[in-house]
Amino acid sequence: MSNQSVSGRPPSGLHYFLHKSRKALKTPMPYLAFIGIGIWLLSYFLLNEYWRVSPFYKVPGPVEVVTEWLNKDPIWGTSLFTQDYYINIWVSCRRIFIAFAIATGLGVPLGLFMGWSKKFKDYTFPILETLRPIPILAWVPLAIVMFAGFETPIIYLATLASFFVTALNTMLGVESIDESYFRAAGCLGSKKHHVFLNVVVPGALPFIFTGLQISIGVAWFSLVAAEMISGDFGLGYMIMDSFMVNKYTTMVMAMLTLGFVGWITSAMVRAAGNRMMQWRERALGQGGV
Amino acid sequence: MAQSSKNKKDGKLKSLFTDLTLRRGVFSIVIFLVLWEVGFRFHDWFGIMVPFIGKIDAPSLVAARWSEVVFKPGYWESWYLSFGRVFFGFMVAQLVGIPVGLLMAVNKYFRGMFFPPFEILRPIPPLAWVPASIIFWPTTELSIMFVTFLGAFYTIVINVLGGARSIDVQYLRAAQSMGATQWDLFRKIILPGTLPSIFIGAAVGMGITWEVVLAAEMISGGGQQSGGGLGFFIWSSYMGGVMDQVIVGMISIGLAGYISSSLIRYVGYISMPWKRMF
Amino acid sequence: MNQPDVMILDNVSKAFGEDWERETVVEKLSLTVKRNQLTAIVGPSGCGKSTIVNLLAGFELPDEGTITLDGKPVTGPSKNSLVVFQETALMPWLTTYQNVVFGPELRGDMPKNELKAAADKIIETVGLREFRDKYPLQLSGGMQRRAELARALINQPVVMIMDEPFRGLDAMTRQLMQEFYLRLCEQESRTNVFVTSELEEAIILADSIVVLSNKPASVREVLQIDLPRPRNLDMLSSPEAYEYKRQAMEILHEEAMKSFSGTGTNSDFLEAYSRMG
Amino acid sequence: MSATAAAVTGNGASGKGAISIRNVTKIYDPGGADVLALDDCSLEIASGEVCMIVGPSGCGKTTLLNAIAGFHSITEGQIDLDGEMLCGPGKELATQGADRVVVFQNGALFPWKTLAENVAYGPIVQGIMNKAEARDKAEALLAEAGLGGVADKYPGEVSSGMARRAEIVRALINDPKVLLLDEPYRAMDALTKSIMHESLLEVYDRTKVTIFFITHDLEEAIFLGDRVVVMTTRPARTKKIVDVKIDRPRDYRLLSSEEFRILVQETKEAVHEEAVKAFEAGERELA
Repeated sequence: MSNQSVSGRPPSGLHYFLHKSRKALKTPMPYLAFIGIGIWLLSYFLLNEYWRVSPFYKVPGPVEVVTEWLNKDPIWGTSLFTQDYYINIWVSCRRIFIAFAIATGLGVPLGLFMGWSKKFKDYTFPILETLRPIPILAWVPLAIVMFAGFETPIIYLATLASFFVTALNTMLGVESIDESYFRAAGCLGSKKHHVFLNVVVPGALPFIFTGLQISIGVAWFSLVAAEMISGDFGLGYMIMDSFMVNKYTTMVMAMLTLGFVGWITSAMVRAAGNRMMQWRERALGQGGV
Repeated sequence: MAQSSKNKKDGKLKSLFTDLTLRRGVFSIVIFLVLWEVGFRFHDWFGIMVPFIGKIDAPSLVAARWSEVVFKPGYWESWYLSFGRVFFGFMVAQLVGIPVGLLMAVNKYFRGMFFPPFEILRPIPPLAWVPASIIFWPTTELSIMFVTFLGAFYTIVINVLGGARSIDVQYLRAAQSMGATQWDLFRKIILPGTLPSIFIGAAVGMGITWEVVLAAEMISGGGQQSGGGLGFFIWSSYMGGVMDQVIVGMISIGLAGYISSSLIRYVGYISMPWKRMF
Repeated sequence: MNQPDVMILDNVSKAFGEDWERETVVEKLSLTVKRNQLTAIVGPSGCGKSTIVNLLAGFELPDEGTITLDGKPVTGPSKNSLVVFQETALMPWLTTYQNVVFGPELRGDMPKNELKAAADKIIETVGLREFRDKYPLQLSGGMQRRAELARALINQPVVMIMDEPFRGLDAMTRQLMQEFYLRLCEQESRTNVFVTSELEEAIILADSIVVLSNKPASVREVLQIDLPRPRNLDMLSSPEAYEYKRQAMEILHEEAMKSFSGTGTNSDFLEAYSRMG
Repeated sequence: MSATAAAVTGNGASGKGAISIRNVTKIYDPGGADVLALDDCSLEIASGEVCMIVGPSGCGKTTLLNAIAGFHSITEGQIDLDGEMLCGPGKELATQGADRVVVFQNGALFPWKTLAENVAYGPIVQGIMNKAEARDKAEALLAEAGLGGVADKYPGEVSSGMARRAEIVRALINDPKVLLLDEPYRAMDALTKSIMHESLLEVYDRTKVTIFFITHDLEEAIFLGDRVVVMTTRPARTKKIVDVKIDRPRDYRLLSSEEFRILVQETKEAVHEEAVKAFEAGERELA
């Protein structure tokens, strides 16, 4: 598109990055972001640790949290240098991974078939729709009764949450595929399984990944709740536990860690999506569809 | 003549078809309930325990319990309390979230300053805030409402911001060339143009609000002090070992969520007449 | 106020993009728009026509050169140069009537009852009386375009800029719209700039046709169209019209070819052309 | 018999792809209200003919195409291809097959496959070629159509004109008896269109495949066709059939020639009349 009146060559790699950053530094945006975060931290600090305004001083202040976090010999027993910090992260991540894998493994095929076959949808969708409005947390007692131990109920809850989202989005994804692709596949001589593999699956991918993005979010949401209510180990448990024994600094640490880890996982899902949908990436890069 | 008879035949086929979808749905739900009932009774009848389902009280028991519970004022009080919390948290989130979202959309300095901290805090699930807000707020009631507010707030801001920024620039240009001032643009283009996104955000936010209220009630109200609400209803039934009542609570809260999102859809429907096609 | 040249573009240039891929879209473009005439601007799609529209309407300012409207430089959007957009820009949340009165109501430059009468009259003119209280989504494509015309007309702009207004309509609705627009233009004389990529549309509507070169856009040729008025669509199949069409077509094809000279075969030309579009 | 033989050898010569449409009627039933889309429509298309169907939008021409392709059933009548029944009494819906390939209005190249993968798709799923063979053939055909340089691009990365030509290549690789085109150039501007036309004519001159082309643009129809069939507005019937006796190969200069002008003038009236009817019906429907 832009192969005319080009002056000079497009820079690449590091040069491109440097150019972009130089350009960005000319706009007020990075400074504003800096100021915004600064204001937020400063007011937190002032209200909390400097002036000690009520009720702000009741929660631990930024300096306190950061020093504890980086402390080799933490006052409340948990920091970047202690083992149980990582155990909690690991346990939560493992649960998320299992739940997300099960939910995707069940939800995507179910959604694909619901979107593809009207008959199948007629039979399964009503059950899904009846169960869906029930908040995931309402399942907690049932999950405890149905499954023994700590681990299974927690994973079950996280799975349930992301399963609904994934299945529904996948179904919508299949339904969103333009009829003409099915027709084109038909008149090129496809059998049913060709249509499924070459039209239904790739066509639904954008929706599936939108669904997975949301799904990993709700998985974390439910996991934290479940861990808070009935868990041992995990970041949600860490929050609840340190709250119970008045280790408020550890609690804030756990909250921030949770935010960070959650952000990483959803970035991973996004990256996976972009990799699997090259055709979309490249078309967008062209300013095309 | 031939035409009209064909007419009738096709019309019938059509209604049969729509009925088919309905009938299949009803059929599968009935099957679902029957399987559940049989699964629970299996142990009594044949002496074999069905895993998972066997432990969950059968629909008949649930129905019986429900018909009892509806006459207890405590049940309806739970409804009332939960609705109150949801409504309050949701309303505050709307009142704060919509202006913040709009301000971020129209003023790039405001956006540049406040969007980054907003994005840093957003990945923390609202429930993780429960203990912190219990410490912070003087009463449990306030802390539940705060967490509820937080749950809906992020969704609303993101939707309003996205909605306002995706308004077609042609509307702005058309209005500008007809002499619109900045204030006119905001009032006559950005506000109505964002309305659909506001309602989408509200519907999603409402769902999250219910989740959060329920969890907060189970975590905080379930323990000591205040309490009440459908979450507490479920939790205390569970603690008391009344499993059928737990399921009554679950269904009730599903219903409550459904009712509130229908309400939002209805308000959206009447306030956006241009979205009604024909 | 009454000089014949309403709008004058003098050596206008405009470029977009990052330094290393900065692309000149309009280059040294000079043209004049005559009062009470319909000036059509024709060029292949993607040649920079939309940028020209944005410049005329004041949505963008030129990098170089000047644009004047009635002797005053264009510094931003104003009601004196209104655009009827390519894809409809009727506010979806307003009814036809509300859309039409949008501009005057904003400016408050017309008494209420006068405005109402004027709006109703203009809605009647474009044949939308029955659709006065419908929302844009409830109108057909052709009706939407007419409603948008009405919205522009009521503001009595000095110049009305039509940015491929009938694009996307099917060929037949399009013809009907062209007929309608012809009648409208011939009833009251207005100054019009009509941007299009369809030659026939330009020939039947315009007093003069400005044929653009490929990107970067500049004026290649100005054709005076001397078909008698009132016109009708049948004139398109007259020998004169065919002669105009042949001339313009010749230039456009040559223009397209020229930018790919050296590529040789027909297929290569096709490829290069398609990539450009 | 000879028709099938030709299809197997795939030499693209005439003698295959004759369509016979006899008394076809189609009644749609959206929401219980019957809509008569096709009313007793008959048409014979010779093999190797370029048959252009012109009519206002929504008039039911696409219904006819869908019936031939096997996307929709017909209510009455019969459609034959080379003497074999596609659909008719006892078989309301034609079987979809690669002997009748459609090029769609908005383009239906799979956006998730590159142009070469798109073109290779047909032979692979039909089991005619293995992946490598199909790929080679696809690249050769794309190169022949001037698309060699973009064979590995996704449809979203190329212009609509290129995508549409790749779609025609995707159809031709199957050596179809009939090419069905459903207003493929609708959204393009006049100049791009005229270039697409020349490209399609070039393809036709090479393959002599039967073309069934739906459009509402009369000039397009006359420029491309051997025969132009003007349809009435809904329900669609054949209103007028015009033979276009202009020599091939044709190029864009034809558009401003005298014989072309006269043909347009002769046909215009019929088309315009139907357009006005359709337009008024549309306005009435909305009111």
